[in-house]
Amino acid sequence: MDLSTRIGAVTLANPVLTASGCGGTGRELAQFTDLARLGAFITCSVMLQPRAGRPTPRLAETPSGVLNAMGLPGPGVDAFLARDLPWLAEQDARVVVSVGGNTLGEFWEVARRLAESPQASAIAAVEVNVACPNAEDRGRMFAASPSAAAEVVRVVRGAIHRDTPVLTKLSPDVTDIATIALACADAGTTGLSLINTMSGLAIDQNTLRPALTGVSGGLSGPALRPVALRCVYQVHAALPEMPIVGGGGVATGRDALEFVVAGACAVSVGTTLLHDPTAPQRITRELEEALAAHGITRLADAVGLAHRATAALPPQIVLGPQEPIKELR
Amino acid sequence: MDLSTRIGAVTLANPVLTASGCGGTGRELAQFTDLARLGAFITCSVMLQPRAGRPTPRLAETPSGVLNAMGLPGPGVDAFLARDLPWLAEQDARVVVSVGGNTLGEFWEVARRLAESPQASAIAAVEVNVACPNAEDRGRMFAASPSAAAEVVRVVRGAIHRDTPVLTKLSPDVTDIATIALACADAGTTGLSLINTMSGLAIDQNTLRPALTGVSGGLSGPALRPVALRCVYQVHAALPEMPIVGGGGVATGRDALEFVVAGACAVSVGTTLLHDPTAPQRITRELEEALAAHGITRLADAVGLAHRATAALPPQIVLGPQEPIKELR
Amino acid sequence: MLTVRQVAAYHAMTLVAPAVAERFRPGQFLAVAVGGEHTSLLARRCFPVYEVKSDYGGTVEFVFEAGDPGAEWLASRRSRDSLDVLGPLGRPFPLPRDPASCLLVGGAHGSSGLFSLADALRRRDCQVHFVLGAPRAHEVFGARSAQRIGESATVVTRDGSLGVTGTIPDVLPRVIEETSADVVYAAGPTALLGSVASVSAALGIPCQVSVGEWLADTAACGIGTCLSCVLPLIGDDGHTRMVRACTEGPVLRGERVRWSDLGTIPLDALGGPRAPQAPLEAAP
Amino acid sequence: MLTVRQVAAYHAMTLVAPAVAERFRPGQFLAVAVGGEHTSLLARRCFPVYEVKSDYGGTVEFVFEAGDPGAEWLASRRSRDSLDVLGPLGRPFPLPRDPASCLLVGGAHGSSGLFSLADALRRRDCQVHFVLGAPRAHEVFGARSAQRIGESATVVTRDGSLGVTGTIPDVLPRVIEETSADVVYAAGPTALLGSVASVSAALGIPCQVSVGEWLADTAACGIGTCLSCVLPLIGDDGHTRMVRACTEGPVLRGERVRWSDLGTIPLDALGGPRAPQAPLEAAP
Ligand SMILES: Cc1cc2nc3c(=O)[nH]c(=O)nc-3n(C[C@H](O)[C@H](O)[C@H](O)COP(=O)(O)OP(=O)(O)OC[C@H]3O[C@@H](n4cnc5c(N)ncnc54)[C@H](O)[C@@H]3O)c2cc1C
Ligand SMILES: Cc1cc2nc3c(=O)[nH]c(=O)nc-3n(C[C@H](O)[C@H](O)[C@H](O)COP(=O)(O)OP(=O)(O)OC[C@H]3O[C@@H](n4cnc5c(N)ncnc54)[C@H](O)[C@@H]3O)c2cc1C
Ligand SMILES: Cc1cc2nc3c(=O)[nH]c(=O)nc-3n(C[C@H](O)[C@H](O)[C@H](O)COP(=O)(O)O)c2cc1C
Ligand SMILES: Cc1cc2nc3c(=O)[nH]c(=O)nc-3n(C[C@H](O)[C@H](O)[C@H](O)COP(=O)(O)O)c2cc1C
Ligand code: FES
Ligand code: FES
Repeated sequence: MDLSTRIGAVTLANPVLTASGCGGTGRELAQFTDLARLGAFITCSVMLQPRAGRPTPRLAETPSGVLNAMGLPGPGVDAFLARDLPWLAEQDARVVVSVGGNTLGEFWEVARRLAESPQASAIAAVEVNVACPNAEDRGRMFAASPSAAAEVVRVVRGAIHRDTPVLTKLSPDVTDIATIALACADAGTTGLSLINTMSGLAIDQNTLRPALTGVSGGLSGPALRPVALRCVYQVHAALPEMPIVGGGGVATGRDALEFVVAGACAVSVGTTLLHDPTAPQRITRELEEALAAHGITRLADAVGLAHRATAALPPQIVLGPQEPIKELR
Repeated sequence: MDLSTRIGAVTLANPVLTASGCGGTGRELAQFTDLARLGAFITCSVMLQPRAGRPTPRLAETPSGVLNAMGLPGPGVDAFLARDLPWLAEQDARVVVSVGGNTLGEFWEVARRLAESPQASAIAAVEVNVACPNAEDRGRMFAASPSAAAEVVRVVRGAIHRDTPVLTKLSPDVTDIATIALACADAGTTGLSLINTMSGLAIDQNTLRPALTGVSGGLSGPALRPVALRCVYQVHAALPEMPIVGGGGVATGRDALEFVVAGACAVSVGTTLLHDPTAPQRITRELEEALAAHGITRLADAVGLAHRATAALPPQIVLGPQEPIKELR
Repeated sequence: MLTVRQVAAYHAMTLVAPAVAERFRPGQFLAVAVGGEHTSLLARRCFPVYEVKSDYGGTVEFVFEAGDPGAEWLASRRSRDSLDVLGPLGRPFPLPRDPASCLLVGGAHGSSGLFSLADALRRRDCQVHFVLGAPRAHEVFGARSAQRIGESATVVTRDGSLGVTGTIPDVLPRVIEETSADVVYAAGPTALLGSVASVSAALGIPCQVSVGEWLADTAACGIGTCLSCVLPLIGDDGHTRMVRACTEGPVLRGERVRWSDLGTIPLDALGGPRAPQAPLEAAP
Repeated sequence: MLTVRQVAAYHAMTLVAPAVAERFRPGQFLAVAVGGEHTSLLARRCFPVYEVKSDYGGTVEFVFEAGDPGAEWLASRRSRDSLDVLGPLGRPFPLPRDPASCLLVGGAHGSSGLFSLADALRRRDCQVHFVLGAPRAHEVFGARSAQRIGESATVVTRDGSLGVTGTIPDVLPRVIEETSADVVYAAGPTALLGSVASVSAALGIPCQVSVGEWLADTAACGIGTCLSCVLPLIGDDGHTRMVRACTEGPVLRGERVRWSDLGTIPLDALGGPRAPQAPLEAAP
């Protein structure tokens, strides 16, 4: 079984990645999952400065999902480069660094420090979290507008070494995700990461107030899966050559296969790690089994299969003349 | 306990409604739930012509939700007026008629026939399903654009008797639902119904093709609840006086209370009816208990409570000076 | 819940459910919620009833196949667990007014829905014959009971591991002739039902089919509200309507189902793209 | 799973889990998945371990309160059900190097986490004294065991239905004095821990607290990846950091926790709005 997958100039040994913000620094997960055997480890979104994030409660449980409003906590790019990236590199993990920012300038500065760091060679790819709020546009997220998202892509693309793939991670909270995807493609993104969380709210039954200090939060987990699959399907239809990392509620190898046939060449596992930190290995094995059960020997052959007419076509509206049915009694 | 609630000129005895398309014609549900004891029964979206809908499979199960792409099946407005509405009226059910259309003209014609029917007096309110695809705009749903949604509201409002409340039912699949809500308010809607389903996709594991003949479908059920609550909270914040029927994954009285405190004056129960057709009575009873447990005796007092500072405030970022903590060792 | 036991390739679950047992008529089904109180699986699973008994005030048994997560959850229940079940639901098998020779045709565990019918027919002094089939021996359900109860019982497996080698449609014309069947009742996989219906129709014999597999694959509510389980059926007026397998069925007149149009909306169906646009009165 | 039984107002669940039992050190906790295979509840629930035993290769017992849907699901498990559990997790109670007089303070079922600590302390020839409290008698956990094991055991209930009338902080200074406590260990509701920490600090006695309730209310993964369970803690360098209750805790030095700032980000915390913007090296 050939599970390898390509994103721009980079080839990953398998398509199962950990989603940004869900694998900690890697140290915590490493007790349960061999990081070297992941397709890649996507880091928490790295911001310019250290950030404590929002006060608790910043995570709430919802049916088949969780809501989070963490506030992008993290040590900042310098500490990340000094402490976390070298450790990940030592584990032989392929590292995708997620970058965040509240202004275009912040995105640029983070990307520049990554590119200029002595650790830069340990970075397999960069993921751009455009779901960050834009401080220069009253906190509206960059991902809500094609032009704002594209600007971020241009800035990061310009700062990062040209061989390093740039993945842009889009938000589903838009009227038409394909338009945003097209704008990011024009701006030079190597691939897309679909999708970030979806805006939601939970109420605390005791206080009858929003459960999260952030009031609204991002919904993730299996609840979100149908929406994520739709986004991947829709964007793959619009941009068939664009590498897509699909994710949102991946919990099993069958889920991963669904993302692949919808158009993803890799998948990310996020919320499932909170529930089952050993999941990546299991998902990789199950994906391999599911592909084999369909007689597929190369992952690449399965990418986008749901868009192609196959032998086993689902029922369609019959448009030809009908076989006449006689009334027998 | 006073559970009554007002939408424009109409008062409902309690706030628990069945969601459009989830209670059949009423006849099926009546075996399990006393329709006369519902806040109101919302009908399937009534279209101008009889429609068979889409071929099966048109419903698929997803984690804590279902996806449907029914294709708005129904007997058409004339048969509805001849057969279904009189039957509902006979059961003493308060009836909210959901109207759909693929063009502005169709919306107008359906609304006109309702208003001019001898049965018009049996209509407590009209709900406008603007999530219908607009045949005159390449199938983009009316609800995706403030102006298109507002046009539908104007057309239906103009055709319906002025004392009959018009509820406009919005889709969450937009970048900013508050903008759409404001446009509908300007167009004269009496209230809003929040939310319709969210676009999603499921893959059939056997064929590796989209599970639904409609390719994508609408996600409903508890999976959607955080998104629905966020929409209600957001729109209530923008339009505090606007009556809102909140729904999306309501399964218990606690869920109903969450919608109420987020800003809804009534709730609709949809997917839960598929799972538990006796749910409305239970939810009404549980809501009553939950209100009582919070010492609330009038439903109206709970509407929007989550927006107001209460005694039991959730933790906030402390902005005042900190009590100095001495290092003791 | 009383017991769940393995029967051949299937599981048989017995529930204490007096209200269901009391009102049950052969051909009806149950709609079962799966996954427990905190389940993420919202569609009810629909299963034809195998048997009702008067023990414990009234018990109901049904037979199912593991495979989907919901069925696997059911298979792992233990005695004293409780289940959320609606039933009995749907249109039962119509019974002949006068004694008649009845041929009961069951594919795979579809046959489980035929034994209560056999009892009812025998109480009306009907002759009951069985044809049971499945790909392999262990997928045949109820061969021994059929042999015990039936005037005759023909078993067919594709690989010959039990009874005749072949498929049910291969042997059907011969068995209809040998048993002088006045009416055919069939239950099981949809493709089989289509064949049985067309063989019966060709021989001019009334045929009632129970679309159990269709219900298993498409039903979500079981009570007629969700419109997920529709199939095209020709009404008394000759017009085709999309009807609900759970409510207008699961038992349908075989020749009225437009078998080759399943999974489509026939163009001439009421509300279809080329159908008369005026509403027709409801007819089954 | 071996058993679940009702103990006073709580449930105690025993699991066969040799790998957990073997590595367990007092103060550590379990992260339990709830709702079964098709669950819609994704956050793990975290419970301090009450007791490990060597029966059946190694068993682990923990005590919990029903209330949220996940805990209620746990309470309804039956023997032979299996559970998905991670553990032992988190920082254990540090033990005194030399024999000392130890005061163990438990609120509500928080005391369940103290009995394995008591055993370990007694093996090191420490004196063990208990103070247990709760609003009402049936909410006190382990009073009898404490009386059996401890050199002394003071029980406090708000309504006086068991032991002294009052709250733990009321009696604490007196008990610390009477027992000549060298160190205080506390577990239970967060508000209680804050009081115990400040009384101990005022008397200059080291105090280790296990933030069980905080973990129950905020933890989702239990292993340190989700950052949901953070609280402000003063590090060795005097700077405040948001640390994870599940990983840097659940046992923390009482005087290091910024009790009055729980549920906030103190302005001067690392990464807070008014904190030094340069990254500091990690210190607990
Ligand atoms: C709304 C809804 C949503 C669902 N969603 C899912 C889902 O997301 N994932 C999932 O895995 N399953 C789902 N199921 C169940 C699903 O439709 C199938 O029933 C299930 O997957 C079993 O698949 P299968 O291939 O094993 O069986 P099927 O394809 O149903 O049948 C396998 C064989 O068994 C025989 N058979 C089946 N039923 C009968 C019968 N009643 N009588 C006689 N023979 C029969 C036939 O010979 C058939 O060839 C859903 C069901 C419903 C109603
Ligand atoms: C991520 C996450 C999401 C959750 N989501 C939900 C949800 O959606 N709905 C829901 O109902 N619950 C949820 N829970 C559980 C929830 O946080 C509470 O634990 C639960 O609701 C119990 O509430 P309670 O009021 O009964 O107990 P609490 O408020 O936790 O405590 C009640 C009393 O019990 C005592 N007590 C509690 N814990 C301890 C302890 N460890 N030691 C000693 N005394 C203690 C205290 O005296 C306290 O006053 C979630 C938990 C997590 C981790
Ligand atoms: C606790 C938590 C923290 C997250 N942090 C980040 C983040 O820092 N950057 C980011 O791009 N996405 C973040 N996400 C989103 C995930 O990477 C992922 O896109 C989303 O959760 C959907 O996938 P899932 O359902 O597999 O979790 C976070 C999600 C969770 C649950
Ligand atoms: C099977 C099904 C059919 C539906 N049909 C309609 C419809 O005809 N018109 C409409 O406005 N909404 C329709 N809806 C959407 C529901 O009314 C409701 O807005 C949505 O499902 C979210 O609520 P719920 O989670 O309680 O189901 C339908 C939903 C389902 C599941
Ligand atoms: S299963 Fe819902 S209508 Fe038949
Ligand atoms: S519970 Fe997830 S980090 Fe502590």
